[in-house]
Amino acid sequence: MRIEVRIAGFGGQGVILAGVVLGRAAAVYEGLEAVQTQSYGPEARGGASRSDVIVSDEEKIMFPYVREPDHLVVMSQEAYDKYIGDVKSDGLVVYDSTLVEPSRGDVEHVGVPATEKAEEELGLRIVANMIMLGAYRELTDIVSFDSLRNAVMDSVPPGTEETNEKALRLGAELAEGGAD
Amino acid sequence: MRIEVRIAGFGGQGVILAGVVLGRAAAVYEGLEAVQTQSYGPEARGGASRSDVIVSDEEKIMFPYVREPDHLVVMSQEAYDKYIGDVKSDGLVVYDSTLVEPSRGDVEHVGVPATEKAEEELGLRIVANMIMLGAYRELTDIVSFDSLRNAVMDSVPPGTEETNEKALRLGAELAEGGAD
Amino acid sequence: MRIKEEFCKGCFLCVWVCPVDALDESDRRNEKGYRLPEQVGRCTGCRQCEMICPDVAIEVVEADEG
Amino acid sequence: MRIKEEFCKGCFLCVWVCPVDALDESDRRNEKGYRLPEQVGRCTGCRQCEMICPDVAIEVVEADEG
Amino acid sequence: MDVEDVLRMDRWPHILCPGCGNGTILNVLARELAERFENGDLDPDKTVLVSGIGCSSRLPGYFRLDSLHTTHGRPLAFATGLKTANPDLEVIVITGDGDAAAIGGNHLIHAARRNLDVTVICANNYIYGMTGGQVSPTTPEGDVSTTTPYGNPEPPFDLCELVMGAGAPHVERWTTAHPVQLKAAIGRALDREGFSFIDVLSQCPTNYGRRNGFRDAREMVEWLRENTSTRDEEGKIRIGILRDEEREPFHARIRKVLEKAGGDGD
Amino acid sequence: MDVEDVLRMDRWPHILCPGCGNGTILNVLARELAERFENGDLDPDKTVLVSGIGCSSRLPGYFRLDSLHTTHGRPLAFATGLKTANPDLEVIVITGDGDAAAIGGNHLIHAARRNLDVTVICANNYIYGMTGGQVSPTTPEGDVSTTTPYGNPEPPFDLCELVMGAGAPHVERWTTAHPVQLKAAIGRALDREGFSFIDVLSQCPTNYGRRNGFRDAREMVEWLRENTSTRDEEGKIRIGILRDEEREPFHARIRKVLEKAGGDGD
Amino acid sequence: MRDENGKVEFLQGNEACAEGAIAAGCRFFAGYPITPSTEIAERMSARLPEVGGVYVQMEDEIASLAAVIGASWAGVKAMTATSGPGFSLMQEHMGYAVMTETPCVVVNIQRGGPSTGQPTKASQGDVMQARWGSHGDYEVVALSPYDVQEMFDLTVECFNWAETLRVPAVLLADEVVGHMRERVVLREDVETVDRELPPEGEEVERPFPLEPDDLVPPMPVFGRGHRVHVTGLTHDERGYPCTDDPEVHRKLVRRLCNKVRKRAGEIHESVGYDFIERDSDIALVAYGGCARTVLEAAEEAGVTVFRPKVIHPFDEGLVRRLLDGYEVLVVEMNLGQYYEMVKMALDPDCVHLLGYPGGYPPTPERVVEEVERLGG
Amino acid sequence: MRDENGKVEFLQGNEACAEGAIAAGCRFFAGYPITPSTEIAERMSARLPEVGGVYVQMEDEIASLAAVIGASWAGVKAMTATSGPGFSLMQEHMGYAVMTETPCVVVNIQRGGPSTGQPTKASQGDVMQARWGSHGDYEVVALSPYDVQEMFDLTVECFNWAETLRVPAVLLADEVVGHMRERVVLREDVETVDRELPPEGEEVERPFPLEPDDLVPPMPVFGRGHRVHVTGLTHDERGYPCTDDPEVHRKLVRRLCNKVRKRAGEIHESVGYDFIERDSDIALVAYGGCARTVLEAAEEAGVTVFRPKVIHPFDEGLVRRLLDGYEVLVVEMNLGQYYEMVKMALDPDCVHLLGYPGGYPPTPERVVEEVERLGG
Ligand SMILES: Cc1ncc(C[n+]2csc(CCOP(=O)(O)OP(=O)(O)O)c2C)c(N)n1
Ligand SMILES: Cc1ncc(C[n+]2csc(CCOP(=O)(O)OP(=O)(O)O)c2C)c(N)n1
Ligand code: SF4
Ligand code: SF4
Ligand code: SF4
Ligand code: SF4
Repeated sequence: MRIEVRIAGFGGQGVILAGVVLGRAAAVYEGLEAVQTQSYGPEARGGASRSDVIVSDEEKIMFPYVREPDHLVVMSQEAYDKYIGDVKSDGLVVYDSTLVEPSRGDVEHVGVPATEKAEEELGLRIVANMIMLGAYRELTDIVSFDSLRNAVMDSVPPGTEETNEKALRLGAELAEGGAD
Repeated sequence: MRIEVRIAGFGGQGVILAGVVLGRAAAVYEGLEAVQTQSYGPEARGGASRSDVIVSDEEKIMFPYVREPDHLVVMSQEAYDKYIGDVKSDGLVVYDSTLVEPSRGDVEHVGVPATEKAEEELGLRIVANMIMLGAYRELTDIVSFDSLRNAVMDSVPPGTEETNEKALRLGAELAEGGAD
Repeated sequence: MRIKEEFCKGCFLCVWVCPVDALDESDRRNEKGYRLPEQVGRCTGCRQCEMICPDVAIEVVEADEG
Repeated sequence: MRIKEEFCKGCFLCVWVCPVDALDESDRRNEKGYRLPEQVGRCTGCRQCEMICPDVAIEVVEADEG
Repeated sequence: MDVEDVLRMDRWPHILCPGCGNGTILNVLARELAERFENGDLDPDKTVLVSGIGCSSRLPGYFRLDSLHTTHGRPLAFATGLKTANPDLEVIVITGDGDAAAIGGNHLIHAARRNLDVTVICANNYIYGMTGGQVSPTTPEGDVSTTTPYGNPEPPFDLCELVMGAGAPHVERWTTAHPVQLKAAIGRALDREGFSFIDVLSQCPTNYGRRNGFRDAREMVEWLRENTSTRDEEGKIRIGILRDEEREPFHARIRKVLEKAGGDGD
Repeated sequence: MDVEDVLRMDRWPHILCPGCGNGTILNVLARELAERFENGDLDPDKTVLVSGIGCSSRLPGYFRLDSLHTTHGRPLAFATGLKTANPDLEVIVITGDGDAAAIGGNHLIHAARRNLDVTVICANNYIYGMTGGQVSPTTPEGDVSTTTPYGNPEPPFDLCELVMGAGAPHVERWTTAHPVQLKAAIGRALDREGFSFIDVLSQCPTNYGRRNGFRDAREMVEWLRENTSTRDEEGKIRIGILRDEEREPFHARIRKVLEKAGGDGD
Repeated sequence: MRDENGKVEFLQGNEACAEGAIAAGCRFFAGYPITPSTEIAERMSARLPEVGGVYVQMEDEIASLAAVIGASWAGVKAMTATSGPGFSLMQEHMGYAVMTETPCVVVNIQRGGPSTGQPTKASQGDVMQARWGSHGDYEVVALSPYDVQEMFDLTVECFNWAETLRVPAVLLADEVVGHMRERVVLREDVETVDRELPPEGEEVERPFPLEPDDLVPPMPVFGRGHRVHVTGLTHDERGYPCTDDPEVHRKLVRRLCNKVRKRAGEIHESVGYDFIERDSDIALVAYGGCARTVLEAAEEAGVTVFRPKVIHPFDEGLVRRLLDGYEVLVVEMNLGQYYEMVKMALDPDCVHLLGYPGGYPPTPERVVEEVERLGG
Repeated sequence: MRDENGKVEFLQGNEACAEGAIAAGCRFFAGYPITPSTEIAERMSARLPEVGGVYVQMEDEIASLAAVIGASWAGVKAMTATSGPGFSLMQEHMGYAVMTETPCVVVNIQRGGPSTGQPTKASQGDVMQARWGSHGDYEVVALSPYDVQEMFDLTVECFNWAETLRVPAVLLADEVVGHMRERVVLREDVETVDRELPPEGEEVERPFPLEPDDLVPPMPVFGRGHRVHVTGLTHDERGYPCTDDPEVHRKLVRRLCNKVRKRAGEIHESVGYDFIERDSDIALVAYGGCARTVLEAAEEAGVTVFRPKVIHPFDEGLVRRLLDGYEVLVVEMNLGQYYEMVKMALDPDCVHLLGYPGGYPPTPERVVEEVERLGG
């Protein structure tokens, strides 16, 4: 197994953190090989933001950059438009259906109304990223739920653990129903 | 002909200038090859000061430093003691007899009471260097008097030309009588 | 009052600076997803919004009712 | 008053600073050729010469007649 | 001449974050220049911008003028060469608190001392914005930055005191909450021959505001308006004209040397 | 303890020219230290000297203490590392006008701002002595140096104004014509916790005096005595204590950060 | 999480570097922020106060290295971190650290140059600068990590070699490894080396001996009664300036260089390198972030590959032993720097270059293509 | 005195350098004094005002090169002069000048390093630094004079190549030639080159083209209506920052290097070199002040000798053509720098070094001795 994942969205949505959490879950809690990279640059301010993760259960991941993502987790239309073309055909695209209108045909799309649900059910728009992550995990089983939860607990500010865990679980639930 | 000359003394006596004037006379007015060097360094302050000149009527002077001076023109005891050992045997040493007591045997010594005469006859101690230069030229004919005078005129502050020329001539006179 | 919507980044400094509350936040977003301001009251033409806008995205054409 | 002659550079700041003119230039020179100061009058032991000497070449032993 | 004629609108939108105070400075400067170009008070072909490195230092690249985006901290040194080599140029230096007062502090005080004829606009947002929010020499004591997670232990500079201590003849302080006054100040600076320094208290919502209890840019300009005063008021930062004297500018002094040496060509 | 015990007399005579003001500073400092070592007010094993490059910066090498002769202009930056890494050290920085205020100006103002606990003795002889007499940022206007053959066109710094503008709490100015007062000033500086700056107007007979109408060192100290005053007098340079305030020194501020972070070991 | 050797983390290379420094005993950091090295300063500012260390953000990079050197003479292990432009500004003080034999660590997270260049992108453009950037003849140690674990481990090695040899040691990393996140074990079992000290309270008579020419003398520390004078001028054995005696200068500079050069082999062996021999005429050479591409490509193309971790001092003997007879292709994210050193060691006609500036390492496919072009 | 070409003088190398600059059209000097280069600044401060030029003594070397670059963008030929420590401080701005393609001349009168070292003594320790001292990949021109006349002539050449190529050109001299006095003709017949300018009053559309990769574009000047944006960031053809596109960076850096590299042969031919062929197996190589010894020694020992005047760009082809087959002995006042470049060009086993730091060139006898040891 060697999977390239791109998590992308708008600056401020927490897509970098989502990538780091995913990589951490794989590398620290599952003993998998994992590399996370992201794009730095002045143009990243406020514009499209992305976090790339490669996960593998084989040997050390050498070339660390994602070229053709197997999976795209995407939270803004701009990011969708920018990165959708890179996804492998038959790849998986998990998108925030509150904000993204999918268009490409030859990939599997799963919509998750993450931002909407984050506001409605958790009262906190900024945990939409965790909803997306929970959904993505549920759909791929790339890491176990416990590993993901542990990684989230390591990474979020004290006091916010509970909300974040709720968001993960909510994502998982939404994913179950969600394929379109 | 290739002659290595060292002019040495105490900081402030104008030995550097004397070397530059000699080199200039040779290089600019006689069309000879000439290189002037001097020692730089914090230790030069007030202590021994020296100016080395190599003059040649052959090809370009390559290695530019004086190793065994043919001639030493010297104006302080400290400088005499420091450099006398370097002089070629049978070399010529022209010394300011006001300030220097010679000691070495196998070189030719000529004493010139430059500092004394500079004060007495010209009322200006600091032209002792020109007296020494005039004497040295007279003894060696290394450059013509006119060349030396021209070089001096180029190099001294306006208004002091006359005194300096007098000093050169006085040196020449003193040299004629001076060998000891 | 003209807002160059494609340049606006939704900081609402214009809304803050307007001495007569002629501007307010709207729910409209531009292509990049930034929320836009809108004119809601009478503009006296003082041009403070025009000058404070970090993105040079407002042009006060003339004082008007909005 | 002791002048460490080997260190003196003949600047005569000591002569300048002495409030009672106890010091003056002499005609004696040290090995390097610097002219030396000498005590010529009564010293009050104010130690100003000791302190101003750039070469730390004076030691005021005690106030004395010179 | 319209503000858009002064700017390289082909580069819009610019890279600054939403609500960045540097943007307001850009805007105000562009308008003052546009007016002067329009009036003929200033020749756009002879007006040049110089900056160092930082978000604020990106401003010159957005002006349709000759502009030199130099190295971090050194714009005043480059400007010294430009202005003395061609005194006909009107030189405006745009810099940040990090650029001018951290790495560039020495050039700042020397340009002030020499009375180099430049207008210095220092966007003082208390932080290194470009590199993501590290403490700067103007960050208030106790404030949080990415390199002062326990609060800033260092006392900050008062930049105006600093340049006045170095001899600057014309010094003003304003804020991004005072765009109208800032524009007038830039005008005065352009009118003065000699070194003019404008300390512009400004906001970096992204890297300073967030970490120090400000929700957005509006709260920050609000703070700037509430906590500054053109009079000496207890607990408020003094803004306004802090010094306005006349002294011979550096290029005129150099000119005199040329005259003495006979190299003035007259 | 005798002054000779504080000095490396094996290096005597030192390299300074006859009548050099740097020598007087060396002398006075050595005596103040000898007294304090004698009294037990200061531990010679904990007293360190730091300097940059210049004739004045050669002084530390003549003291039988730990001493760091650094690079041109940077002694205060090195001292920042020494003092904050080991706050038990008593750090004295010896610098020149070129070292401190030309190339080193930025470190000077930042050390002043931080209130680094060091005593800075600046031998201000208006010239670059070591390199043979070029203009310095404190050379008076109009004076001749090897690089201002037509007279210096630049206005000089007032170094005390400069460091006060940067926030220095303890600032004094004396001259080499005032050895007794200078010694007392050094004593005060050692007593103060925090940044102490002593601007010592001094003479370089070799490279400044000669070119500006002074026959010898005596004429120069005479000038310094005649043209300075501890009161504000028309046409005279103000000497004396110019500022003496208390502010928390930098290492104590750092200590508080450690306490917050739990790394103070208590 | 922990494994047998320490805490398991998922960190950026820059963060791992900071942790490595603390594990190595670093208790002083002075720096000035610059992309892409800033995370090192940021983590140090949070971590050092926790362990009783001092973080100071200086006014610039010149001051940063100065403060580090000052702290080192106060007896504290000290480090700074920077990138291209800052590293250029540190060059005068690199030479000062060499001349005064001050152990210290300078991290350079290489970004695209020249000049401000590509601030957020990777490069290996400072390889030659690390050795030649300051004036005069000198030698330093420079190590190049290829993953996050090595950002930790080689930082420790930098401290150890700095202390062993009394030289500035450069962690010559690049943005690839500085910014990527991977699993890293924050080892608690690191072996640390501390400089040798003279006995406390004793004046040191010959702090800077001239001979033998590979000697590393014990290091006096300020405040312990050694009464040492330290200068960047050429100095005699007593430490006093001595700038006119050619023999003294020659001996001093020889010793400063030879104490590093003569141990090139030992440093390479102790820090290690990868050499994967395959039955091929072609050998690939790469280091740092770029080596990740090249190791993958070498496997794919079935060719030999050499990955040094030690960049300076270059070990000509080792390179000859390993690579003589191969057609060698050096792949680096610059226009050919390590390449020049390899060329000096081997028949220059057999050494080839894939120079790849631009901000990203080449892909393995790109390298394989180049191998094929060479006939591999 | 005059000869047919100009005034005959007896000057220091440093003074001749200043005169050369003025003859080349230099009208701006910014500097900071440092031994042993100070006489250049001193003479410029006296001479420039006489010819309508500007002398500014800056607060440090960083500012000096900055001001020079600023003046160059104001359309004026500009120069600075320094020595070791100051040259180290200028490295960031060397890279900036390269990246912005700013013609300027930097004189480095080499003294003994590393660090403050031997301030008043000669060295050739900054040869590699001149090319590698700044971060990133770049090329400059560096010329090395061996007598006072060449201090004049090669300063003119530096200006000419700086203007031709829009690069910083380094006069890489040493204290030997900087401080010695010799006859020099202050030529009035010097050929000067001025940068190509775009038409006045026109906005320049593509001030920084990316291709072809050896192109030197005409140089806009501030104040003439070109409305150019100049940045040290990687920039597109318009001059705008463009720091994320690998292709743009690659093309830009390639062009900046190739515009110099590809003309290495032309530069060597035009500036000239000495090659005295003798019937011998051994060839000596030396440059600058040290070459005076070596030319004398070669004559004495009857061996071939090569004296380059151009140090950078190194011309591998030329060195191969001239020296292939010889046992080569490189003599330099350092521990081996030009030596490394020669080794890269030839069979490394045939290249030998007499590295001679210490402050003075070796004597001819010392070199002859070394030749004999090699079997010559
Ligand atoms: C020599 C050097 N050191 C450090 C940097 C990194 N750097 C770029 S901008 C900056 C700080 C900018 O702060 P400021 O001037 O206040 O501008 P702002 O971004 O806040 O507008 C730093 C440290 C650099 N580019 N060059
Ligand atoms: C980086 C660098 N630039 C320049 C120099 C040359 N330099 C040595 S001392 C000095 C000036 C010293 O002046 P000052 O500090 O006033 O001391 P003084 O010699 O007058 O006591 C200069 C320019 C140097 N050593 N290093
Ligand atoms: S002050 Fe010192 S050096 Fe000067 S004359 Fe007096 S004793 Fe001699
Ligand atoms: S101690 Fe004596 S000699 Fe010295 S200044 Fe005082 S009174 Fe004069
Ligand atoms: S980081 Fe701060 S200073 Fe920079 S553009 Fe954003 S808000 Fe402005
Ligand atoms: S040159 Fe000047 S400052 Fe230096 S030692 Fe001589 S008198 Fe003192």
